[in-house]
Amino acid sequence: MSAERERREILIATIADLLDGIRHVAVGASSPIPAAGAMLLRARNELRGKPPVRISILGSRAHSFFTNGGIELFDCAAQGRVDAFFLGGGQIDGEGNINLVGTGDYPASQVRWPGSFGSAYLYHLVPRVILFREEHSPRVFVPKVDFVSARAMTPEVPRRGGPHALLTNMALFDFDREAGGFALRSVHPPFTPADIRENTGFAYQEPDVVRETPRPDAATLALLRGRIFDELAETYPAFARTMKQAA
Amino acid sequence: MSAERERREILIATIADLLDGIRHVAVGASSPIPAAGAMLLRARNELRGKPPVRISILGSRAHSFFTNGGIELFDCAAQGRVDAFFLGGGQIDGEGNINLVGTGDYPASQVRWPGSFGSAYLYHLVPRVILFREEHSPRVFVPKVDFVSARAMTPEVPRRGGPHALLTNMALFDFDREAGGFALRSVHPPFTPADIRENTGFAYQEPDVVRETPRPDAATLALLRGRIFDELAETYPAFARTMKQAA
Amino acid sequence: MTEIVTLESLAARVTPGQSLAIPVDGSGVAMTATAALLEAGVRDLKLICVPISGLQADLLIGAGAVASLETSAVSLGEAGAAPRFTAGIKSRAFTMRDSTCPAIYAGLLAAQKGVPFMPIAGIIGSDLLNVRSDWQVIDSPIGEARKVVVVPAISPDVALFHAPEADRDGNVRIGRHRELADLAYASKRTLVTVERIIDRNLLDGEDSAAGVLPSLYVDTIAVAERGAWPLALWDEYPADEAEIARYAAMARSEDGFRAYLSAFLTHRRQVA
Amino acid sequence: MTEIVTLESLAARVTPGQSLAIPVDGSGVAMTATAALLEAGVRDLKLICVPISGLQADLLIGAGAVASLETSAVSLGEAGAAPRFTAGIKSRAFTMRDSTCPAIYAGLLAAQKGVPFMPIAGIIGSDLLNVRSDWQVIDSPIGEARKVVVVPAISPDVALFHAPEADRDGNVRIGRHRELADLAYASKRTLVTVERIIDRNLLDGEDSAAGVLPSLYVDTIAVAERGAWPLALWDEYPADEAEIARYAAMARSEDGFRAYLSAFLTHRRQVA
Repeated sequence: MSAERERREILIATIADLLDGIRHVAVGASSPIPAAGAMLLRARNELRGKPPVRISILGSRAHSFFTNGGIELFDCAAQGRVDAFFLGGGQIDGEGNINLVGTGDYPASQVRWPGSFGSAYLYHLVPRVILFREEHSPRVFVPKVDFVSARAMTPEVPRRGGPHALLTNMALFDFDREAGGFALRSVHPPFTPADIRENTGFAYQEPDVVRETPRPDAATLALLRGRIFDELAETYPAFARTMKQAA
Repeated sequence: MSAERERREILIATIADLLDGIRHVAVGASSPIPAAGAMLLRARNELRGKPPVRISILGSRAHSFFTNGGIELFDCAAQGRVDAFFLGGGQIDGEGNINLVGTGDYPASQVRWPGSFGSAYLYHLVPRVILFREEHSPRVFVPKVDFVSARAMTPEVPRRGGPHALLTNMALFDFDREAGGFALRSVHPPFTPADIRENTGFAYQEPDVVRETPRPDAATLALLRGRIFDELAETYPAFARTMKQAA
Repeated sequence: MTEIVTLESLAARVTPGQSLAIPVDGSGVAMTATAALLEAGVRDLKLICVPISGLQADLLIGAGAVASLETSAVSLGEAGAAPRFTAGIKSRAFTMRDSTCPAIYAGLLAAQKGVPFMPIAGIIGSDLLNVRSDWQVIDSPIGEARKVVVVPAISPDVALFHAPEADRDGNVRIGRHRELADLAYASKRTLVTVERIIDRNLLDGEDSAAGVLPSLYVDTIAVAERGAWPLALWDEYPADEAEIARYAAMARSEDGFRAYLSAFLTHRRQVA
Repeated sequence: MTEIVTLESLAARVTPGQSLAIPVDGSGVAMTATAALLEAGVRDLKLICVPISGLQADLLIGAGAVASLETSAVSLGEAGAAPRFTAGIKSRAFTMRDSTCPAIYAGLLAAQKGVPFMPIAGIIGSDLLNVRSDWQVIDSPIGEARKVVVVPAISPDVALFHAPEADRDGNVRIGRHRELADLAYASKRTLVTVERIIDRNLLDGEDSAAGVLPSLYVDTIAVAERGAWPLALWDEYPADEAEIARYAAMARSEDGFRAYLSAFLTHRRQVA
């Protein structure tokens, strides 16, 4: 369990770093790790006297200041009032396209997932979309998705939104909007660049020397294991309890 | 003052008759006579066990059940949930077009009125638009308006809305959507068909025998001078007071 | 004017072949009314999830009541995939109309405003545009020369949802769940179940009125206590996670689903 | 995050040449802030009335602060025509952009949704289409073949209104006056004056929250007691009809207007 907690803590701290500088981040329902990352950034900014961070957690009463119904998040993104959001995907390809619909021939998919949710829209409108998918395997990271729920690059139309980074259980990639693909930034211990190559079905840029994803420092861990998991408990009681028990 | 009261009572009772059968009528701000007509219909339906009538008076707290801001009346009309509405006009022409903008060359009008308000939209969408203009003169009822704020007939697009009748201080006209013009239905006492011809700048159909607009019967007058003016006082205190004092 | 009737009478207002719009889990899902609909033998529904659904859609699909499904997702959330939805996709039990959340709201908004279509940001590049032949990409007729997606109006025959309370005039408290108003504005008829009917008029007072769907948009109301169970109703009561997990497990097989459904319908009759 | 400042500082946020959106009389018109704007010498405004205006627009026009005016009407209501508006039309003191109420809301809605245009029902046949070259009539790209009017997005630089209260986080109570939210969603910056700042958070509680414009949309707040005077503020206070009638009479002449304006500005300084 301690390894599991450590894995999650690295993800949370990495997300906080990826969000640095934003004013408003929206987090989907059932996303405790992104939510914890956002809360960590908020707490850190507060302690450092940096600008406040607003967090919207969909479906949470305490972390919502929306009063115009289900459309408000989407309108808000269209207005440029949402700086960051998280998307996952049953498949993600090397061009950053994501598939939330299914594999095989549409519509009678071999494997069917829930559906595209708001991805087709938000990918265009939120400047810093963080692709977050814990499972790092060739079946997830494919050369070409079977169905494009949301496309990462559309040179035919102006857009402010798109992928910023891809974070998995094993590694962190940057997305290069110029090149239109991913570049490996760091690998989480104990994995190696070879593990990443083996488990990634798409091509990506790899630097000569690949960094290790930094573990959170002591101050960050203290903040996380105290205040952040307490804050998280309101929305994700089971997750927060597990993390606290492991401590 | 008694003649003035009688004039207004005829208008109010005529409006109630024109509205017969509707479920929801919207009344603009500063329109005590249309509002009183709508209230008279509502009370009469209630007494006769006929279907209830809903009245929206713009700008009134007590007579509004809108909760979605200023757009709701317009959306409501687009949904087919508003059966009747009143429009006036600085000029009204024989084809039922209305001008709320001004006379002479736009934009530097000779006479400038406030503006088109929602007329250009509502005229298309509300089935029973009652044109209500107290002043009956050739400067109001013109052959052709100088500016069409809202057009009565647009064969190039489907529409459910348009003029139903024109009510003035002197007469009541029906609007004939087939013929695209007005037909004199009745003349208010003490006026004559000749008075109407003299004071109307546009051509209209005139039957061989022109009826006199009926005066409200005793039951209607009792209802009007009692309950209706009391109800009206909430929104139009000055108007209701004048009418009660004259009684 | 709004009629206040029994749950059975409310259910009878939905007829086979109609399009039925329902809200997202937790926003006010009329689960007890869904049981009553299934009991009444509703079928051939054109189901429209605003903008996604979970247990409610899965039950209707499993019971064979759905002819076509327009949604941005069907999922049981924490309890995982929606088993009857997944199985129905494989067996092509219904026509699937995949969407994306704001496109469903945009379609409803077009109906609310009486226009045939609504433009919407984003979406370009998505394969949704290939499978939704009713969506178009046009050159913006105004302003900067650019492509814009337009989607058709969605005018459901019936909207169905659950809320904490209504007053005797038929006004319904929706709080900040304005997606319920969006549903009602766009729909030809709106059916609402509520926990309770209250005596005071909800439109009295500025704070109260702000969270009200006026009776003008509400055709039929029935009382159904705990009518969203096993789903949550705002902060009135939480979801019954154990029950939803039980459903998720049982509904993996057709037989398990039948057993669950039968018990679910029996439960409604006992509560009523 | 929302800043809470003095009225003078709030007024300084509006700079010459900006587009300024204001609500209809009675909905929450920031009259005291308007005095502060005029005192600060605001000019060349592109004024957008949502969807009409009265005293506020007439004062700004009379003071020479308006370069262009988009509105569906300007009127003092019971007090009659708006004299400086009428005079300004004759002297072509500003560029007039005549509109119709729902078209102004449609333009704001397009901005709210990040699309370049919005379709709107009706309007066809109106001469407004001749004088508004930025409006178009198109063939509907979807559904039945028919003509539809489309209007461009309206994205005001600044929205300015008055409300009863805000909390310390910058949430503003708007009750059912959702047109104020429409204004804020569409505008780049939103300035709000309030009667009072309260300590409790307006988003706490479903009823209260339903009538709140969240601070996300509110850039700057200042306190201005009786800040809508002489206009009404909801049911907080009625319009001062005598004062408005006095304005209507004085503003018939340029000199009379100058005298009124001077007294109006003095009044603000004395109240402050």
